[in-house]
Amino acid sequence: MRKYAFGTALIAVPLLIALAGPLVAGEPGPRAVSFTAGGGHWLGTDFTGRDVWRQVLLGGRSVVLVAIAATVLAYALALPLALAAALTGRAWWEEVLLRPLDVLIAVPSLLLVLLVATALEPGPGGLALLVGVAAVPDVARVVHAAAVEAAARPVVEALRLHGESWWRIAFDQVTRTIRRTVAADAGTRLVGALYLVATAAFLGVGVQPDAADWAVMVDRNRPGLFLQPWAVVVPALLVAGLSTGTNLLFDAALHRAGGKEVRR
Amino acid sequence: MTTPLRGWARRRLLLGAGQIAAVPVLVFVLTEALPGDAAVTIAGDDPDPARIAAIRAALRLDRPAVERFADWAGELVHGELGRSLVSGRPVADYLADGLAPTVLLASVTLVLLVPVAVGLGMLAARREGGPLDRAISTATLGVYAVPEFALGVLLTAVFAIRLGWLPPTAVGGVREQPAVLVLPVVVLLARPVCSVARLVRAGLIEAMAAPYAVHALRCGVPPARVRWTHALPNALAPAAQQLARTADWLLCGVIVAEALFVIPGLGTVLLDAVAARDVPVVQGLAVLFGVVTVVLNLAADLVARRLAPRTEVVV
Amino acid sequence: MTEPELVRVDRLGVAVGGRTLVDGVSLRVRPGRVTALVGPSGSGKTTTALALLGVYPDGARVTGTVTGGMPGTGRPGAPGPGAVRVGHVPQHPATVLNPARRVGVLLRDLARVHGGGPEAVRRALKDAELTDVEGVLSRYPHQLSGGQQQRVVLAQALLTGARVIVADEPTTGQDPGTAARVAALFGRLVARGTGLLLLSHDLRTVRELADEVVVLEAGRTVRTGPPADVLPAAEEPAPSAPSRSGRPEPGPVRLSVTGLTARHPGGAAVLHDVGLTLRAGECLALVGRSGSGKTTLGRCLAGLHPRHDGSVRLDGEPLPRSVRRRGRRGLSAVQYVFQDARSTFADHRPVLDQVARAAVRLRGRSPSEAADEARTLLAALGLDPAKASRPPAGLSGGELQRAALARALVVDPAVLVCDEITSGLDTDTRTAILARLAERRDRTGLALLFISHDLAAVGALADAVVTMAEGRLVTGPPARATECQTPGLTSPA
Amino acid sequence: CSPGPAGTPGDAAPGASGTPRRGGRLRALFAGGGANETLDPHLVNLFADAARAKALYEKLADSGSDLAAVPRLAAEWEPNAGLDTWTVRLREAVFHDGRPVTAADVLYSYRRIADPKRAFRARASLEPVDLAASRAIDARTVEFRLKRPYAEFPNVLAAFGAYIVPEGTEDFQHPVGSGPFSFVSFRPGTSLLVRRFDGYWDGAPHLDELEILAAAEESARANALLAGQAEYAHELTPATARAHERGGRIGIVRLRNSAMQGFVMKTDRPPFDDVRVRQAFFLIADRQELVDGALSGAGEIGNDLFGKGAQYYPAGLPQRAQDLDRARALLREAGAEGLKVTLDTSPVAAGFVEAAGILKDQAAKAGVTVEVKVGSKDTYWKDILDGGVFASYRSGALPVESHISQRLLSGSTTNATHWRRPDFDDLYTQAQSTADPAARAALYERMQRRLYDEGGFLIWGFADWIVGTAQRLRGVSAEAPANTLDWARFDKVWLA
Ligand SMILES: Nc1ncnc2c1ncn2[C@@H]1O[C@H](COP(=O)(O)OP(=O)(O)OP(=O)(O)O)[C@@H](O)[C@H]1O
Ligand SMILES: Nc1ncnc2c1ncn2[C@@H]1O[C@H](COP(=O)(O)OP(=O)(O)OP(=O)(O)O)[C@@H](O)[C@H]1O
Ligand SMILES: [Mg+2]
Ligand SMILES: [Mg+2]
Repeated sequence: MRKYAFGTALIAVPLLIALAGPLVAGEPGPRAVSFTAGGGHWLGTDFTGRDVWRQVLLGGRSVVLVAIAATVLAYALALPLALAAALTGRAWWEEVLLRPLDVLIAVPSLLLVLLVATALEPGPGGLALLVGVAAVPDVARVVHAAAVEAAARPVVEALRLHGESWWRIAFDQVTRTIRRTVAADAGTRLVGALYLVATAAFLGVGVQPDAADWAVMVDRNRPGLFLQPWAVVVPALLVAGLSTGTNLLFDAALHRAGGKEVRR
Repeated sequence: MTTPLRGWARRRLLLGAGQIAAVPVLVFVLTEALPGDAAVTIAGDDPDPARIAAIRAALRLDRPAVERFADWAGELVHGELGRSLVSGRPVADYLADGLAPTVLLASVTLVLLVPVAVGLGMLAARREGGPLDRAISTATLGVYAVPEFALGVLLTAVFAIRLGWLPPTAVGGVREQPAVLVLPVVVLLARPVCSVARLVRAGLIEAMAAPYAVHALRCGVPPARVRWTHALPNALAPAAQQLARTADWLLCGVIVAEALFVIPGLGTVLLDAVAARDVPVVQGLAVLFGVVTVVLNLAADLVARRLAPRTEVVV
Repeated sequence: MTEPELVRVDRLGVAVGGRTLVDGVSLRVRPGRVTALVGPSGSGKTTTALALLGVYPDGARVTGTVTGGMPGTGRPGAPGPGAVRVGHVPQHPATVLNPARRVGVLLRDLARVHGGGPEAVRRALKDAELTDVEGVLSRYPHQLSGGQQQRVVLAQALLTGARVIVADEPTTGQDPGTAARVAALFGRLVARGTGLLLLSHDLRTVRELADEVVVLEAGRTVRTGPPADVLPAAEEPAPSAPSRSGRPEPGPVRLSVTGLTARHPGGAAVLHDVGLTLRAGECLALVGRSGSGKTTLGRCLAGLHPRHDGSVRLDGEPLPRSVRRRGRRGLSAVQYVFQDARSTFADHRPVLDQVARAAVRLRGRSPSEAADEARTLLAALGLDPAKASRPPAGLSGGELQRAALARALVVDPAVLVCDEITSGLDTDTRTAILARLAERRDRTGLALLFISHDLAAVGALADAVVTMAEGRLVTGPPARATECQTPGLTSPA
Repeated sequence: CSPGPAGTPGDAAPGASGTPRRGGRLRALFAGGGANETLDPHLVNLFADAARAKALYEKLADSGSDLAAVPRLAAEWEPNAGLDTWTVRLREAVFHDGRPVTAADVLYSYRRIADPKRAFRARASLEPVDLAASRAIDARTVEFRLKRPYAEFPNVLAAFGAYIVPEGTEDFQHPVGSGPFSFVSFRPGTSLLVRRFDGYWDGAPHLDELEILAAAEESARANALLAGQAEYAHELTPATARAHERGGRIGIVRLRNSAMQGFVMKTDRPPFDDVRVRQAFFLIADRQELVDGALSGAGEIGNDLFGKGAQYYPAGLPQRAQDLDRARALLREAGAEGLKVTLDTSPVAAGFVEAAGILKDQAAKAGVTVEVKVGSKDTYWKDILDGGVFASYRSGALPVESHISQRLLSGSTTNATHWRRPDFDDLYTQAQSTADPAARAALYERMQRRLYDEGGFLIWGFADWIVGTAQRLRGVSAEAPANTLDWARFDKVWLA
């Protein structure tokens, strides 16, 4: 399994910290002046004078959970939608499914986030929901674009002729055909979701603006970048490792699955 | 009889008009749903209730929402976008001022994005899982994982402050010193390059493995040509969609980059207008964004259709 | 043998997962000579031929040597130095046509690469019996009929100007007239010094062309030599002529088609006011020139081509135009065997499962029952179920064709439309298949619409023959006249 | 150069020394107000607006660094015995178009501000003045009639936004004022360009030109300054200051006591209607930790009283420090153990969200659960004026009297602590009708003691206002809290 080695290496550290971190974090010490290095804080202090290392230990879980939840949700909604649109023969039905999303796309997402922020005051769960839903139109468009071609292949005709169920056609045949595209898109969305969470946090949606959360840390410790880079660099690296690792693992998995199936 | 394409295009244009109309309505509802109104934001940190009431009266915000929207729509029909509640300047001016820098930034970014992203995607796809593929994927994903803001601050620190090669911000105007565009454009490129390249790569790997590509190679067509003219078209549809979304994002205001580099584009206008609950301006932007989005989506779908011609016979 | 060789294959062995596909096959391709590979379906012809292109099944163990031929995958047996370009007409033309590009694109590219401009393209298409040049160039592969696709691929091979051409069943999919002209074309090519490796079941063509014949069986060479020596001398006996005697009278009208006019999106009508009736236990053969509209008709009946007017009635009940609106009953009542079997099987599932699945869905069988039925059916069609439990890439052309037939029969339909189901089959297998169908017809009153170019098969099975000519039905077998006009592409108004 | 009345500018300011050099263009960066900016001086709201107005216009008086009114366009003022009629004599000053500044202009400007239909910000400050009855005695003398005795009337003349415009001005496309610079060009949300006004009464500026540029993002302001795209950057974060203070590339000027930082407790709502709970919270706050964490150390700790360093500030009162045990005791007495309160905050001002988080932790140590609720920054001030019970609060420098009259009287318009005490109001009225400064000071002291003991303002610190300057920029005063006379005073600076 050599081809998995690289991706695994990248993802190992972040995952370990995310999972085990909270267990070893321990009690918070007294606050110091914000953005200072040294003084018993080996990664310095953050924007409210807390120990960065402790925040790093605590900050993995929410990132991983919210981002994954949001991405999964986005796909749970967008994939069936896009497939339905791609597999339906009737043009109007396709329009009915997809056009409303375009309107959503055209609405400045800033407005949506602000509104949810003020109107609903959601917790992390609600946030994942918001971020996930926000991604639906984009995901749907990308998946649909790939799926229409796959849905027009003779195989699908044959499956229909033999009374195959919609689900099998959609997920076993079409989705399988476009799995690389889906994986590539999902992989990048994951990261996108992460930082939407951070921005939203600052607007008061979801996690607290001073929450221990890698994405939030990167966002909020920015002002101290020159006094105390670790507060930004370390979480950023962890997130990068996490996302890059995930994507490379996807690649590796598909590499094996792939290969030239059609020979002649 | 009309070709299916023309029929499709006509239908989509009609729908598009509907969508463009729908956007301001939705936006209006959202802005109304936001707490507070222009009067409150004008009052700022001196929220004397009497004063707020007076402002509200002066701005004629005390009328029912439906009435205000009707007025606005009525003006729009006569090609009038109305005036800002806060400053009284015509909304058209706001849009015009914001549009220039935004379009400039967006076009430069796109002009670079397409070749770079497609190029990288194709390079990565040459040998799936090969060192080049790994390198490109890791690099692009790594950059993608750094949020715009951190990236911008970092690049500015190095290239503008430490090395002094480039101006760090656009204060004093973009036209005067085109070099200010470099950093913003790089920051704007960072993420789309990754997402588009990844899609191109994915599609191309499939396509290059498909029998028709193998066959073309076997017939002696140069690999490069097979990749570009035979495989790529089959790989492009999703990337095209992603590209459209990117263009949309670029044209509808890139808030972070604008703030970071002091480029007073549409993003800034939107941000301020929403913060000030300056409904006419927000509405004006909504119309503009509606048009942009619909047109871009239409273009992307057109490309997708052309690249999957067999869909015409799907039963 | 002292003549120069373009390609020589010496004691080639190809084995996958311990199973030997090809075992010690040797052959030569010489300039200006035709080497023919014949043998029953699944005997290893394609596998052998692909070796000349340096292509082997995934994870194949290869022994022996191929000298000349295409630089391949670098495995043992991959061609060494002095390799020549090998033009290839694959057995499944559809799969090698780029769905996203017009046919013209690759053709022009080839012309550019191998010298020669638009003229070369034009000539190649003409040679490949595609007269409406512009029409072809500006079309997408899916807008071509099976035979047309095959000829486009042939034209590609011609354009490469390869000194060696591997033609895998190049004339299946073609009507006898076109087939004959394609054969003649090969003759001219060879006369110009090209070396041809011909894989075919069509022994007539082989006799005409071949200088040397290699007969394979189960991957082994059983005979080699000039056709006269190795092939049965006489015209192979046309399968026993149908005798209505001892057969149940055709039952009530099952399928009645009236005023059927079909058009393709954006294109002109391809079927004009077609009408026909099909009785239970009757077999109607549909013949006609390639591109005349047979498949379109078949697809209309199967509900795969909803863009048509006119009525299609099953037992007097109008059938919905589209498969989507045909319920389980409608679907199982009318089944269709696709002309291009290969691209109707999903790449990632064992063929057996896919065949069985049809029974599960349309006859409510339990997966295990369905699997058993599928096995017995496949066996009956001469296809070893063990083979069928591989994904489609692991089956030969003829095997896939039989699997496709099984996939339709397992549903136990009332009406079966067979589109060129014998094109990839050797005489014996074909006879067996036809016997099975006849038996089904007589036992279960299956009504057959038998689309074919294979007049022998038609003669064997059909109670009546209708001819499709430019989208119109003409009763009776094709008159020689229609046969000999240069075949057009679509019916020119 | 004639030093500003409030003492020589910038003793402590880097490079304030040396003899002024004439000429050059100064580019000053502020957090702008976007495309909505106008040049109507009566609409000032943000620091950027104030800086622009200050360059073009002038008030009758302005606040010195101790927030006491300093004469500007007014040469001097004179109350009557009853302190309800004030005679203001204008100095000889001219507008940019050469017209003299007259009593008519003053009255016009004030009436414009006070126009109820317009609801200008400064209207509240002018409320005590009976403008109908006020009149011009001669071209350069105005007599203001007040509705009641008002000893601190000069604060009105110095009120934020009370600028003097030429009589009849309504259009501000090409503003004409009496300030040190005259208008050249204006691009809303981007830049205002002004030129030296040689006729300025207080001595023409050293600079040829001044360009006030807008950059909302702090890092952008800092970078532009570092890269020499600007010579003056207003409102930098403490982090930026610390990062570059020693760098030697830019100068850092800390304007002390510029922004009061605190929390407001609604004194009429549970739990804060119980004085003991308020006192407990006074004792929960570890002020140094707040200053370090939220202001990154850039500020001084507060003593729950407004206006540190200002006139009338009771510096004598003992400094409060955290005392969790007493806090617990008080809460117990108040029967408020295991207290839960929601703290409203918002990213509306620097340090808010941070401070809220820190106080939350401190309160936890005293067994109080503070739940931080981040609200919309656009409507924050209105939301907390009457909503919630506990909220983050800040205020720019103001005279102590203005703070009281605007925020702590029963009739105050922005009384965020709902501090409504008739007896307290009486003290205020009494002070305003007391002519003798010493006696008045005593009254202010009594009021503030009261607030110190049981008020609703938990004032934990005073943030420095941080300004970055290019090395060649001289004469920037460090002794000027934001919004005082010498703050953003570009007529006294020069480029070396
Ligand atoms: N990838 C594979 N793995 C295992 N078996 C294979 C594979 N490909 C082909 N075979 C088997 O090898 C045998 C020869 O296949 P081949 O395609 O060469 O037959 P063929 O002579 O071309 O038959 P046809 O005339 O039907 O095309 C067949 O029985 C087939 O099932
Ligand atoms: N999507 C399409 N658009 C336009 N024309 C099409 C399309 N599909 C098929 N045609 C044309 O319709 C005609 C009938 O095609 P069809 O496949 O029915 O022919 P066929 O009789 O089956 O030929 P063959 O014997 O080669 O299979 C052909 O000339 C073909 O070029
Ligand atoms: Mg074969
Ligand atoms: Mg056909």
